[in-house]
Amino acid sequence: MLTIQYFASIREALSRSEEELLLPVDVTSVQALIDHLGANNAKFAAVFNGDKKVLVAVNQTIVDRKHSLSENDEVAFFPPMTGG
Amino acid sequence: MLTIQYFASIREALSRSEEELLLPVDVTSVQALIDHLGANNAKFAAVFNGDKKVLVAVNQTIVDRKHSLSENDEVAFFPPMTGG
Amino acid sequence: MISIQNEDFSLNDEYSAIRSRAGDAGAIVTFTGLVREIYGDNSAAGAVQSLTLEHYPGMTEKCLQDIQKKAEDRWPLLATRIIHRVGELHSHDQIVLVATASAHRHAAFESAEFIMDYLKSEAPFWKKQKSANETSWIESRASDKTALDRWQKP
Amino acid sequence: MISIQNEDFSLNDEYSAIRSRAGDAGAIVTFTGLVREIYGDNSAAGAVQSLTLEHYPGMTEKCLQDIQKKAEDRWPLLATRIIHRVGELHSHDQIVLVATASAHRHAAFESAEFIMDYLKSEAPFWKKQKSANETSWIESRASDKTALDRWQKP
Repeated sequence: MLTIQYFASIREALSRSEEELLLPVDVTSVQALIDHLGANNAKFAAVFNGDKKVLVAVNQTIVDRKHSLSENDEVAFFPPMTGG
Repeated sequence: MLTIQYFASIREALSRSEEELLLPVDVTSVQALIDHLGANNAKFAAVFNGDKKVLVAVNQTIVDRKHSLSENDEVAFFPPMTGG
Repeated sequence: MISIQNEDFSLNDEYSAIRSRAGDAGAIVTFTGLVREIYGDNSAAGAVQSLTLEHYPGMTEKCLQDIQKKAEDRWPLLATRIIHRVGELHSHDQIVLVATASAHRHAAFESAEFIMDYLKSEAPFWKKQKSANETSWIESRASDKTALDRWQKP
Repeated sequence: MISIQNEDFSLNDEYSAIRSRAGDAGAIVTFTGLVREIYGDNSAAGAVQSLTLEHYPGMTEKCLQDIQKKAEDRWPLLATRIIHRVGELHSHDQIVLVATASAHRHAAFESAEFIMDYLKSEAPFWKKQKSANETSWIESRASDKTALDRWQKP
Protein backbone atom coordinates (compact mmCIF):
# COMPACT_ATOMS: atom_id res chain seq x y z
CA MET A 1 0.00 0.00 0.00
CA LEU A 2 1.35 3.41 -1.03
CA THR A 3 0.94 6.24 1.49
CA ILE A 4 0.51 9.74 0.08
CA GLN A 5 0.81 12.87 2.22
CA TYR A 6 0.06 16.47 1.28
CA PHE A 7 1.42 19.52 3.09
CA ALA A 8 0.82 23.26 3.40
CA SER A 9 -0.77 24.99 0.38
CA ILE A 10 -1.02 21.67 -1.52
CA ARG A 11 -2.90 20.09 1.38
CA GLU A 12 -5.31 23.03 1.46
CA ALA A 13 -5.81 23.17 -2.32
CA LEU A 14 -6.64 19.45 -2.43
CA SER A 15 -8.53 19.41 0.88
CA ARG A 16 -6.75 16.28 1.94
CA SER A 17 -3.74 15.52 4.09
CA GLU A 18 -3.17 11.81 3.63
CA GLU A 19 -4.45 8.85 1.67
CA GLU A 20 -3.51 5.28 0.90
CA LEU A 21 -3.45 3.74 -2.52
CA LEU A 22 -2.98 0.25 -3.87
CA LEU A 23 -0.36 0.90 -6.55
CA PRO A 24 -1.77 0.07 -10.04
CA VAL A 25 0.68 -2.05 -12.03
CA ASP A 26 1.21 0.60 -14.69
CA VAL A 27 2.06 3.31 -12.13
CA THR A 28 5.80 2.88 -11.82
CA SER A 29 7.05 6.45 -11.46
CA VAL A 30 6.17 9.66 -9.63
CA GLN A 31 4.99 11.19 -12.91
CA ALA A 32 2.72 8.17 -13.55
CA LEU A 33 1.28 8.56 -10.05
CA ILE A 34 0.57 12.26 -10.66
CA ASP A 35 -1.15 11.40 -13.96
CA HIS A 36 -3.12 8.64 -12.27
CA LEU A 37 -4.29 10.89 -9.40
CA GLY A 38 -5.16 13.72 -11.79
CA ALA A 39 -7.08 11.53 -14.24
CA ASN A 40 -10.22 11.47 -12.12
CA ASN A 41 -9.74 14.72 -10.21
CA ALA A 42 -9.64 18.09 -11.98
CA LYS A 43 -8.59 19.90 -8.81
CA PHE A 44 -5.60 17.63 -8.52
CA ALA A 45 -4.61 18.10 -12.16
CA ALA A 46 -4.88 21.91 -11.73
CA VAL A 47 -2.54 21.93 -8.73
CA PHE A 48 0.06 19.77 -10.46
CA ASN A 49 -0.01 21.60 -13.75
CA GLY A 50 -0.34 25.08 -12.24
CA ASP A 51 2.22 27.90 -12.03
CA LYS A 52 3.38 27.00 -8.57
CA LYS A 53 6.13 24.51 -8.03
CA VAL A 54 5.16 21.23 -6.37
CA LEU A 55 7.96 19.21 -4.77
CA VAL A 56 7.85 15.44 -4.27
CA ALA A 57 9.53 13.34 -1.59
CA VAL A 58 9.64 9.56 -1.67
CA ASN A 59 10.48 7.95 1.66
CA GLN A 60 11.30 11.40 3.02
CA THR A 61 13.87 12.30 0.39
CA ILE A 62 13.24 14.89 -2.34
CA VAL A 63 13.18 13.22 -5.77
CA ASP A 64 12.33 14.24 -9.34
CA ARG A 65 9.27 13.06 -11.22
CA LYS A 66 11.14 10.30 -13.03
CA HIS A 67 11.82 8.57 -9.73
CA SER A 68 10.41 5.04 -9.73
CA LEU A 69 7.89 3.89 -7.15
CA SER A 70 7.59 0.69 -5.17
CA GLU A 71 4.77 -0.85 -3.18
CA ASN A 72 4.83 0.58 0.41
CA ASP A 73 6.62 3.81 -0.54
CA GLU A 74 5.79 6.96 1.42
CA VAL A 75 5.13 9.73 -1.08
CA ALA A 76 4.65 13.38 -0.13
CA PHE A 77 3.70 16.46 -2.17
CA PHE A 78 4.39 20.00 -0.92
CA PRO A 79 5.41 23.50 -2.01
CA PRO A 80 8.99 24.85 -1.67
CA MET A 81 10.03 25.11 1.98
CA THR A 82 9.81 28.34 3.96
CA GLY A 83 11.17 27.47 7.40
CA GLY A 84 13.84 29.17 9.44
CA MET B 1 54.82 68.07 25.78
CA LEU B 2 54.74 64.75 23.93
CA THR B 3 53.27 61.80 25.82
CA ILE B 4 54.67 58.36 25.02
CA GLN B 5 53.00 55.12 26.12
CA TYR B 6 54.26 51.55 25.89
CA PHE B 7 52.10 48.44 25.99
CA ALA B 8 52.36 44.70 26.47
CA SER B 9 55.69 43.07 25.50
CA ILE B 10 57.17 46.47 24.53
CA ARG B 11 56.29 47.88 27.95
CA GLU B 12 57.93 44.90 29.63
CA ALA B 13 61.04 44.93 27.43
CA LEU B 14 61.61 48.64 28.12
CA SER B 15 60.49 48.50 31.76
CA ARG B 16 58.42 51.62 31.32
CA SER B 17 54.77 52.32 30.60
CA GLU B 18 54.62 56.05 30.04
CA GLU B 19 56.88 59.07 29.75
CA GLU B 20 56.70 62.71 28.72
CA LEU B 21 59.12 64.40 26.38
CA LEU B 22 59.70 67.96 25.27
CA LEU B 23 59.87 67.47 21.51
CA PRO B 24 63.37 68.44 20.21
CA VAL B 25 63.10 70.70 17.13
CA ASP B 26 64.75 68.16 14.83
CA VAL B 27 62.36 65.35 15.84
CA THR B 28 59.55 65.84 13.35
CA SER B 29 58.53 62.25 12.53
CA VAL B 30 57.89 58.97 14.28
CA GLN B 31 61.12 57.57 12.84
CA ALA B 32 63.06 60.58 14.16
CA LEU B 33 61.50 60.02 17.60
CA ILE B 34 62.52 56.34 17.55
CA ASP B 35 66.09 57.33 16.60
CA HIS B 36 66.12 59.97 19.31
CA LEU B 37 64.89 57.57 22.00
CA GLY B 38 67.29 54.84 20.89
CA ALA B 39 70.34 57.12 20.72
CA ASN B 40 70.94 57.02 24.45
CA ASN B 41 69.30 53.71 25.27
CA ALA B 42 70.59 50.44 23.83
CA LYS B 43 67.59 48.49 25.15
CA PHE B 44 65.29 50.79 23.27
CA ALA B 45 67.31 50.49 20.05
CA ALA B 46 67.27 46.68 20.38
CA VAL B 47 63.48 46.56 20.70
CA PHE B 48 62.90 48.83 17.73
CA ASN B 49 65.43 47.15 15.47
CA GLY B 50 64.61 43.60 16.58
CA ASP B 51 62.80 40.84 14.73
CA LYS B 52 59.43 41.56 16.27
CA LYS B 53 57.11 44.07 14.75
CA VAL B 54 56.49 47.26 16.72
CA LEU B 55 53.37 49.25 15.87
CA VAL B 56 52.99 52.98 16.44
CA ALA B 57 49.83 54.96 17.15
CA VAL B 58 49.73 58.76 17.16
CA ASN B 59 46.70 60.21 18.91
CA GLN B 60 45.22 56.71 19.09
CA THR B 61 45.42 55.97 15.37
CA ILE B 62 47.89 53.52 13.88
CA VAL B 63 50.40 55.33 11.63
CA ASP B 64 53.59 54.47 9.79
CA ARG B 65 57.04 55.70 10.77
CA LYS B 66 57.02 58.57 8.28
CA HIS B 67 54.08 60.15 10.12
CA SER B 68 54.96 63.68 11.30
CA LEU B 69 54.77 64.62 14.96
CA SER B 70 53.44 67.73 16.68
CA GLU B 71 53.89 69.14 20.15
CA ASN B 72 51.29 67.54 22.49
CA ASP B 73 50.83 64.39 20.41
CA GLU B 74 50.02 61.16 22.21
CA VAL B 75 52.38 58.49 20.87
CA ALA B 76 52.10 54.78 21.70
CA PHE B 77 54.31 51.79 20.88
CA PHE B 78 53.01 48.22 21.05
CA PRO B 79 53.19 44.77 19.42
CA PRO B 80 50.53 43.47 16.97
CA MET B 81 47.16 43.06 18.69
CA THR B 82 45.94 39.74 20.04
CA GLY B 83 42.49 40.47 21.42
CA GLY B 84 39.21 38.72 20.77
CA MET C 1 21.17 17.70 18.98
CA ILE C 2 17.92 18.52 17.25
CA SER C 3 14.47 19.49 18.54
CA ILE C 4 11.20 20.26 16.76
CA GLN C 5 8.84 21.71 19.33
CA ASN C 6 5.82 23.89 19.98
CA GLU C 7 7.32 25.40 23.14
CA ASP C 8 9.56 28.43 23.20
CA PHE C 9 13.27 27.91 23.95
CA SER C 10 15.73 29.71 26.19
CA LEU C 11 18.89 30.91 24.47
CA ASN C 12 20.54 31.03 27.87
CA ASP C 13 19.80 27.37 28.67
CA GLU C 14 20.98 26.27 25.24
CA TYR C 15 24.14 28.37 25.44
CA SER C 16 24.98 27.01 28.90
CA ALA C 17 24.40 23.45 27.70
CA ILE C 18 26.52 23.84 24.58
CA ARG C 19 29.26 25.59 26.54
CA SER C 20 29.56 22.69 28.95
CA ARG C 21 29.22 20.07 26.20
CA ALA C 22 31.78 21.67 23.92
CA GLY C 23 34.81 21.18 26.18
CA ASP C 24 37.70 23.36 25.05
CA ALA C 25 35.74 25.60 22.67
CA GLY C 26 37.15 29.00 21.80
CA ALA C 27 34.10 30.22 19.88
CA ILE C 28 30.35 29.79 20.20
CA VAL C 29 28.01 31.29 17.61
CA THR C 30 24.25 31.43 18.06
CA PHE C 31 21.66 32.38 15.49
CA THR C 32 18.10 33.16 16.55
CA GLY C 33 15.33 33.69 14.02
CA LEU C 34 12.39 35.84 15.12
CA VAL C 35 8.90 36.47 13.69
CA ARG C 36 8.89 39.83 11.90
CA GLU C 37 5.90 42.17 11.83
CA ILE C 38 5.56 42.33 8.06
CA TYR C 39 6.47 39.48 5.79
CA GLY C 40 7.75 40.32 2.34
CA ASP C 41 6.73 43.73 1.04
CA ASN C 42 3.07 42.97 1.30
CA SER C 43 2.39 45.89 3.61
CA ALA C 44 -1.14 46.28 2.27
CA ALA C 45 -2.03 43.12 4.15
CA GLY C 46 -1.38 44.89 7.43
CA ALA C 47 0.86 43.77 10.25
CA VAL C 48 1.16 40.03 10.73
CA GLN C 49 -1.10 38.89 13.55
CA SER C 50 0.19 35.35 13.67
CA LEU C 51 2.30 32.84 11.85
CA THR C 52 1.55 29.12 11.74
CA LEU C 53 4.41 26.73 11.11
CA GLU C 54 3.61 23.35 9.63
CA HIS C 55 6.18 20.60 9.07
CA TYR C 56 6.53 17.05 7.81
CA PRO C 57 7.12 14.92 10.92
CA GLY C 58 9.79 12.32 10.29
CA MET C 59 11.27 13.94 7.24
CA THR C 60 12.04 17.12 9.22
CA GLU C 61 14.16 15.30 11.79
CA LYS C 62 15.90 13.26 9.10
CA CYS C 63 16.63 16.36 7.09
CA LEU C 64 18.01 18.37 10.01
CA GLN C 65 20.20 15.44 11.03
CA ASP C 66 21.57 15.30 7.47
CA ILE C 67 22.33 19.03 7.54
CA GLN C 68 23.98 18.77 10.94
CA LYS C 69 26.10 15.86 9.72
CA LYS C 70 27.14 17.76 6.61
CA ALA C 71 28.27 20.67 8.82
CA GLU C 72 30.15 18.35 11.18
CA ASP C 73 31.91 16.69 8.25
CA ARG C 74 32.98 20.05 6.87
CA TRP C 75 34.11 21.94 10.00
CA PRO C 76 35.77 20.75 13.22
CA LEU C 77 32.76 21.33 15.47
CA LEU C 78 32.70 20.57 19.17
CA ALA C 79 28.91 20.86 19.52
CA THR C 80 25.89 21.86 17.47
CA ARG C 81 22.30 22.54 18.45
CA ILE C 82 19.23 23.08 16.26
CA ILE C 83 15.77 23.95 17.59
CA HIS C 84 12.86 24.75 15.29
CA ARG C 85 9.44 25.66 16.58
CA VAL C 86 6.16 24.68 14.91
CA GLY C 87 2.56 25.69 15.55
CA GLU C 88 1.21 29.19 16.01
CA LEU C 89 3.64 32.02 16.68
CA HIS C 90 3.31 35.78 17.03
CA SER C 91 5.34 38.91 16.22
CA HIS C 92 8.78 38.89 17.85
CA ASP C 93 8.50 35.24 18.93
CA GLN C 94 11.57 33.07 18.54
CA ILE C 95 11.24 30.58 15.64
CA VAL C 96 14.60 28.90 15.26
CA LEU C 97 17.91 28.52 17.06
CA VAL C 98 21.19 27.29 15.62
CA ALA C 99 24.26 27.18 17.84
CA THR C 100 27.72 25.91 16.97
CA ALA C 101 30.91 25.61 19.01
CA SER C 102 34.43 25.20 17.67
CA ALA C 103 38.02 25.87 18.63
CA HIS C 104 38.15 28.90 16.32
CA ARG C 105 35.66 31.53 15.26
CA HIS C 106 35.73 30.95 11.52
CA ALA C 107 34.37 27.38 11.79
CA ALA C 108 31.69 28.43 14.28
CA PHE C 109 30.45 31.31 12.08
CA GLU C 110 30.56 29.43 8.78
CA SER C 111 28.88 26.29 10.08
CA ALA C 112 26.02 28.20 11.74
CA GLU C 113 25.33 30.10 8.52
CA PHE C 114 25.64 26.89 6.48
CA ILE C 115 23.10 25.13 8.70
CA MET C 116 20.67 28.05 8.41
CA ASP C 117 21.07 28.25 4.62
CA TYR C 118 20.34 24.55 4.21
CA LEU C 119 17.55 24.56 6.77
CA LYS C 120 15.80 27.38 4.89
CA SER C 121 15.90 25.57 1.55
CA GLU C 122 15.78 21.89 2.45
CA ALA C 123 13.97 21.32 5.73
CA PRO C 124 10.23 20.68 5.26
CA PHE C 125 8.72 23.62 7.15
CA TRP C 126 6.04 25.94 5.78
CA LYS C 127 4.86 29.26 7.13
CA LYS C 128 1.33 30.57 6.85
CA GLN C 129 0.72 34.15 7.90
CA LYS C 130 -2.48 35.64 9.18
CA SER C 131 -2.61 39.42 9.00
CA ALA C 132 -5.37 41.91 9.71
CA ASN C 133 -6.71 41.57 6.17
CA GLU C 134 -5.66 38.21 4.80
CA THR C 135 -4.32 34.70 5.33
CA SER C 136 -1.63 33.37 3.02
CA TRP C 137 1.18 30.89 2.68
CA ILE C 138 4.58 32.56 2.57
CA GLU C 139 6.33 31.99 -0.75
CA SER C 140 9.90 30.75 -0.84
CA ARG C 141 12.49 33.35 -1.82
CA ALA C 142 14.95 32.92 -4.68
CA SER C 143 17.64 34.41 -2.43
CA ASP C 144 17.36 31.39 -0.15
CA LYS C 145 18.20 29.08 -3.04
CA THR C 146 21.11 31.22 -4.20
CA ALA C 147 22.42 31.30 -0.61
CA LEU C 148 23.31 27.64 -1.12
CA ASP C 149 25.56 28.37 -4.09
CA ARG C 150 28.48 29.60 -1.99
CA TRP C 151 28.63 26.25 -0.16
CA GLN C 152 28.61 24.21 -3.34
CA LYS C 153 31.60 25.70 -5.09
CA PRO C 154 34.36 23.10 -5.56
CA MET D 1 26.96 49.85 22.42
CA ILE D 2 30.47 49.06 23.59
CA SER D 3 31.89 47.96 26.95
CA ILE D 4 35.43 47.21 28.09
CA GLN D 5 35.21 45.61 31.50
CA ASN D 6 36.82 43.34 34.07
CA GLU D 7 33.53 41.70 35.03
CA ASP D 8 32.01 38.72 33.28
CA PHE D 9 28.95 39.28 31.10
CA SER D 10 25.65 37.41 30.74
CA LEU D 11 24.80 36.36 27.20
CA ASN D 12 21.19 36.12 28.30
CA ASP D 13 21.03 39.72 29.55
CA GLU D 14 22.71 41.01 26.40
CA TYR D 15 20.47 38.96 24.13
CA SER D 16 17.34 40.18 25.93
CA ALA D 17 18.52 43.78 25.70
CA ILE D 18 19.38 43.58 22.01
CA ARG D 19 16.11 41.79 21.27
CA SER D 20 14.08 44.58 22.83
CA ARG D 21 16.26 47.33 21.34
CA ALA D 22 16.21 45.88 17.82
CA GLY D 23 12.50 46.34 17.16
CA ASP D 24 11.42 44.26 14.17
CA ALA D 25 14.53 42.11 13.89
CA GLY D 26 14.28 38.77 12.11
CA ALA D 27 17.79 37.59 12.96
CA ILE D 28 20.10 37.92 15.95
CA VAL D 29 23.62 36.49 15.83
CA THR D 30 25.85 36.26 18.89
CA PHE D 31 29.51 35.37 19.00
CA THR D 32 31.16 34.48 22.30
CA GLY D 33 34.92 34.00 22.57
CA LEU D 34 36.18 31.76 25.38
CA VAL D 35 39.60 31.12 26.93
CA ARG D 36 40.98 27.86 25.57
CA GLU D 37 43.14 25.47 27.59
CA ILE D 38 46.11 25.50 25.25
CA TYR D 39 47.09 28.48 23.16
CA GLY D 40 48.74 27.80 19.84
CA ASP D 41 50.44 24.42 19.56
CA ASN D 42 52.75 25.09 22.45
CA SER D 43 51.57 22.06 24.37
CA ALA D 44 54.96 21.66 26.02
CA ALA D 45 54.15 24.72 28.09
CA GLY D 46 51.32 22.82 29.79
CA ALA D 47 47.73 23.86 30.18
CA VAL D 48 47.10 27.59 30.41
CA GLN D 49 46.57 28.55 34.04
CA SER D 50 45.53 32.11 33.35
CA LEU D 51 45.36 34.74 30.69
CA THR D 52 45.87 38.44 31.34
CA LEU D 53 44.33 40.90 28.93
CA GLU D 54 45.90 44.34 28.67
CA HIS D 55 44.48 47.15 26.53
CA TYR D 56 45.11 50.77 25.58
CA PRO D 57 42.36 52.75 27.36
CA GLY D 58 40.94 55.44 25.11
CA MET D 59 42.21 53.97 21.86
CA THR D 60 40.32 50.73 22.50
CA GLU D 61 36.95 52.47 22.79
CA LYS D 62 37.68 54.66 19.77
CA CYS D 63 38.74 51.67 17.72
CA LEU D 64 35.71 49.55 18.62
CA GLN D 65 33.41 52.47 17.83
CA ASP D 66 35.08 52.81 14.42
CA ILE D 67 34.61 49.09 13.74
CA GLN D 68 30.98 49.23 14.86
CA LYS D 69 30.35 52.23 12.62
CA LYS D 70 31.97 50.49 9.64
CA ALA D 71 29.64 47.51 10.18
CA GLU D 72 26.59 49.75 10.52
CA ASP D 73 27.51 51.59 7.32
CA ARG D 74 27.86 48.32 5.44
CA TRP D 75 24.84 46.32 6.64
CA PRO D 76 21.32 47.40 7.68
CA LEU D 77 21.74 46.64 11.38
CA LEU D 78 19.05 47.23 13.99
CA ALA D 79 21.38 46.85 16.97
CA THR D 80 24.96 45.88 17.75
CA ARG D 81 26.72 45.07 21.01
CA ILE D 82 30.40 44.58 21.75
CA ILE D 83 31.81 43.58 25.14
CA HIS D 84 35.48 42.84 25.68
CA ARG D 85 36.89 41.80 29.01
CA VAL D 86 40.32 42.81 30.33
CA GLY D 87 42.33 41.70 33.36
CA GLU D 88 42.98 38.15 34.51
CA LEU D 89 40.89 35.33 33.02
CA HIS D 90 40.96 31.55 33.33
CA SER D 91 40.23 28.51 31.15
CA HIS D 92 36.69 28.51 29.73
CA ASP D 93 36.01 32.10 30.85
CA GLN D 94 34.15 34.34 28.43
CA ILE D 95 36.45 36.97 26.83
CA VAL D 96 34.42 38.72 24.18
CA LEU D 97 30.84 39.08 23.00
CA VAL D 98 29.64 40.45 19.67
CA ALA D 99 25.91 40.50 18.94
CA THR D 100 24.17 41.89 15.88
CA ALA D 101 20.50 42.17 14.94
CA SER D 102 19.07 42.71 11.47
CA ALA D 103 15.94 42.05 9.45
CA HIS D 104 17.61 39.15 7.64
CA ARG D 105 20.13 36.52 8.62
CA HIS D 106 22.82 37.28 6.08
CA ALA D 107 23.46 40.82 7.41
CA ALA D 108 23.50 39.58 11.01
CA PHE D 109 26.00 36.79 10.30
CA GLU D 110 28.30 38.81 8.07
CA SER D 111 28.43 41.86 10.33
CA ALA D 112 29.20 39.82 13.45
CA GLU D 113 32.04 38.05 11.67
CA PHE D 114 33.27 41.36 10.22
CA ILE D 115 33.35 42.97 13.68
CA MET D 116 35.28 40.01 15.13
CA ASP D 117 37.78 40.00 12.25
CA TYR D 118 38.51 43.71 12.67
CA LEU D 119 38.52 43.52 16.45
CA LYS D 120 41.16 40.76 16.32
CA SER D 121 43.49 42.72 14.07
CA GLU D 122 42.84 46.35 14.95
CA ALA D 123 41.64 46.74 18.52
CA PRO D 124 44.53 47.34 20.97
CA PHE D 125 44.23 44.28 23.23
CA TRP D 126 47.11 41.98 24.15
CA LYS D 127 47.01 38.59 25.79
CA LYS D 128 49.64 37.20 28.10
CA GLN D 129 49.36 33.57 29.10
CA LYS D 130 50.65 31.97 32.24
CA SER D 131 50.92 28.19 32.03
CA ALA D 132 52.34 25.63 34.41
CA ASN D 133 55.82 26.09 32.98
CA GLU D 134 56.06 29.54 31.45
CA THR D 135 54.69 33.04 31.03
CA SER D 136 54.51 34.54 27.54
CA TRP D 137 52.79 37.10 25.37
CA ILE D 138 50.61 35.50 22.74
CA GLU D 139 51.81 36.23 19.22
CA SER D 140 49.44 37.57 16.59
CA ARG D 141 48.44 35.08 13.91
CA ALA D 142 48.87 35.67 10.20
CA SER D 143 45.42 34.12 9.68
CA ASP D 144 43.88 37.03 11.58
CA LYS D 145 45.37 39.49 9.10
CA THR D 146 44.27 37.47 6.08
CA ALA D 147 40.75 37.24 7.57
CA LEU D 148 40.44 40.94 6.73
CA ASP D 149 41.12 40.38 3.03
CA ARG D 150 37.61 39.12 2.26
CA TRP D 151 36.08 42.37 3.57
CA GLN D 152 38.39 44.54 1.48
CA LYS D 153 37.64 43.18 -1.96
CA PRO D 154 36.05 45.82 -4.17
